[in-house]
Amino acid sequence: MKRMVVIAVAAVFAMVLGGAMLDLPLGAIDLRIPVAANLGESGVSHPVTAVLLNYRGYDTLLEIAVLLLALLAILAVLGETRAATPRAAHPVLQTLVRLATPLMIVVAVYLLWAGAFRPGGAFQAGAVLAAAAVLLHLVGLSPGWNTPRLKLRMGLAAGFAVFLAVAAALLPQGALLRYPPEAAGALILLIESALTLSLALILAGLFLLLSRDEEAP
Amino acid sequence: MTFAFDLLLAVALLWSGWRTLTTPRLDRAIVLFIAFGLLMALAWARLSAPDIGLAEAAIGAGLTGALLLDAYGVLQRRRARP
Amino acid sequence: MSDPAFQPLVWLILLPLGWSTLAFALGPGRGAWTAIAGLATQLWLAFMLAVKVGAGGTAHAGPDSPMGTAVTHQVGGWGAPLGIDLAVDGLSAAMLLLTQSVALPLAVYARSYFKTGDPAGVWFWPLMGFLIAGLNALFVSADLFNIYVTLELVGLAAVALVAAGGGAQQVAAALRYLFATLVGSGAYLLGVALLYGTYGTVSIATLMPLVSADAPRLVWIAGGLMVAGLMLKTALFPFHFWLPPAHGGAPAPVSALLSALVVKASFYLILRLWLGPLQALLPAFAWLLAALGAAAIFWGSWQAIHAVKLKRLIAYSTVAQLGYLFLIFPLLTHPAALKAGVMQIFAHGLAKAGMFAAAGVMIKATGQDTVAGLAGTVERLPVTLFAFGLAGMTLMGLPPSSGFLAKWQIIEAALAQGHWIIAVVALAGGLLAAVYVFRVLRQAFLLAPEGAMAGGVAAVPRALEWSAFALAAASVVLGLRGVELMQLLGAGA
Amino acid sequence: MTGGLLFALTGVVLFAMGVAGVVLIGHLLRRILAFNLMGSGAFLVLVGLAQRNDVPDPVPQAMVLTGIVVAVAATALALALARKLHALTGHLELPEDADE
Repeated sequence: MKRMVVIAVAAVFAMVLGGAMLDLPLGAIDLRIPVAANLGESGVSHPVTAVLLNYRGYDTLLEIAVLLLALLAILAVLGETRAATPRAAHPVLQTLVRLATPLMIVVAVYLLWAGAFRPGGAFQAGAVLAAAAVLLHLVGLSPGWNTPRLKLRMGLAAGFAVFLAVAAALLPQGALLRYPPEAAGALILLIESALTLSLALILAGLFLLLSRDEEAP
Repeated sequence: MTFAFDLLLAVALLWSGWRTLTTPRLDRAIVLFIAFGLLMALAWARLSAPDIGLAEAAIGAGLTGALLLDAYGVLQRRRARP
Repeated sequence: MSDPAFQPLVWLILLPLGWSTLAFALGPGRGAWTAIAGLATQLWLAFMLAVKVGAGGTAHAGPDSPMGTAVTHQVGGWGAPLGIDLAVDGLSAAMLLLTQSVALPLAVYARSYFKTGDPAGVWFWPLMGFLIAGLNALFVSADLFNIYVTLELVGLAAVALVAAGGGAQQVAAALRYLFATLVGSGAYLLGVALLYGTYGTVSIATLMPLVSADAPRLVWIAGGLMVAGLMLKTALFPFHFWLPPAHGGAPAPVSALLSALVVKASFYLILRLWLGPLQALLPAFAWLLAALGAAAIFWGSWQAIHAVKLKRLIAYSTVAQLGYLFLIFPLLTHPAALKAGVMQIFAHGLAKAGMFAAAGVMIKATGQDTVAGLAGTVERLPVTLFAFGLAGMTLMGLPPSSGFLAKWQIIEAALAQGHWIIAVVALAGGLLAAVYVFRVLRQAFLLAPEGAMAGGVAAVPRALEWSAFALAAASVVLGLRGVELMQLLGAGA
Repeated sequence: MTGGLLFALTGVVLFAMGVAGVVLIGHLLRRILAFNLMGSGAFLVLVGLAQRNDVPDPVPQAMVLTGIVVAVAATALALALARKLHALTGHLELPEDADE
């Protein structure tokens, strides 16, 4: 009964909403114009990166906070558990991963650098590095995580801390995250490099922390 | 022609999403979800959003899929040794 | 004051983000003093900001928006709609002030509450920092998508605080809460997506004239989705199912933070949309919201009167007290209605934080979370019982408390417009609150049954008792100083 | 009809499916899948509707990138809670809530 009602409501909702979309005139404001017009001062030439790290960089700052918070939340929820001891995979597989890792690092660096003028950037680069770390763990070449020690915690927080510090340091320019146009490119690259490292650690950490409760008492 | 491809992609998205929720076996549901994520990446490419496509493939399908498969694996192992 | 680096509204976001990151880096169980120092500075900043807004603002960077903004800040220097604007008017300044005033005593309380080694306290400080940062960022944001990110920051931090170090019950409550809050922010996000699709902007100030000029059917759906999602996050009846287990099951300082502040954030946002971009649309739903609010008052009070556990009772009382907030919607044309709403947010925020803190003391002392177990506590914990009584006074709406001021203004606004039914609901809610508050107090004044207190009442740190007392007393004293708060609300509007 | 509008409509259906799934499905891992479908639906609407004239708009694209990261953060937390619940109770469904 409940099932039918919920499905019927969802179907009606989708139809009404879909119907309302069909004859929608174009919006009054077109942000593509100011995005393109200010690209020269944004420090990057790829519009999505300009939005992500300059025009709406404040969203991204808070988003990194959400990601760091998620890692912290997992630590708080799972509590003290022992790290899973990885089973060593077949030697051929291990060799493959050993070979793939430097390749993935090169790809990550390329993605980070490319983000300034074409698709790519810190998130994609961080995700590739995280994937490398997870692979190393899965074939038994690196251990899982316990509660992170000081050095690791600093690495996890570094990207966010650098971003926050740059945001605050630019306040005397008149506003939070107001890059001076001539330094914008360099500052964005600095933030993105720190973010790549931390994002890789956090994304890998989400996996490595979750996979450890296997051995929990 | 391209619209026909988009239509096919949209149908595939809806179908894989629907099957993800309704398929009786959990492991199949997760695999279908990962397939859904890859189709999403394709949809982003069709929407001229390669940045999202990359992120969706790496994070949406890749990391989320890995987390789900790992959780599924743990459940199986816990069930195997009660 | 003209130094561009000294901008209280910006530092109210940067500071908690900074100290929570520091607390995380310091490691498990550390960071209490960082947090207390940070929160004390934030309270001062919020006060400075309120003074500035009350004085009419300095119109820094950017023109006054139709939102009646007193102090604004254009992040990145771009300005809306390309960039993100922050804006503080009387309403936001009041919410910021409340957030810091509740958080500081609770931090002092939590420092004593979580003894070293308590698994629930291991990552409490950074989690609390992100929660407060999210709240502050939400209250100052003038950009609907940015608000979505802040909502998620608040929601995930709140869920983690409920589950941290808990058993199966807490984890289950946290999961229920997580799905509710995620569906709520999902609906909000879809609404934002529709608004962006329709108008091409998510800036509140830019949207206002556009929506008033022309609102196609899609915008009505967007408004409905956003408000429905936020109602779910505010736990308005009948969406309250997730609140009692989460607020009732969490450690006392967490319950206090969640009940006093977190549910108010989504209510604030409904109010913000109502007074702002969705002005033309939402009045159509005013009576629906008020009816749900009335239902929440009766249902929540009824459940509180019959609750077995003490913290459950207080959590159901939150469901009821949130109902009052929704009574104001049909009355908003009268200036007293908004004031009543904000006074109720303050009254309930301070009183409920005090009440949960007092309950935490009683639970620590008696070793059990039941109303029945309170017998005889009055002799051992007079300060705490007094705090509980003061907080109860505010919830009942007795003079001279701030709760009285809130209810009085609701009734005034209701009678001025001939909506006597709302006045009746407000009065009845006060009587029902009296029933559950006196149920607790009566039990505490009973003699302890022979043998039941064999272990005696455990000693409780003074800091716990007095920080609970400070919060509860503030909720009463605010009733005497309500005029200043009301003046602030008029500012910038 | 344009491709943008088509994907926006697909997004609406996915969102409705996802919400219905979260409401109806008791199994926690499946509920997490449903939540992800809901999120993907909202993202498709955000970009698709804004690009209903098939001209790329970088602003909603950047918003969706933010949204995807937030969604994975929420998913990871949900999985952590679900695994913890399973370790504590042996079940992957939420127990009835009771005040005792």
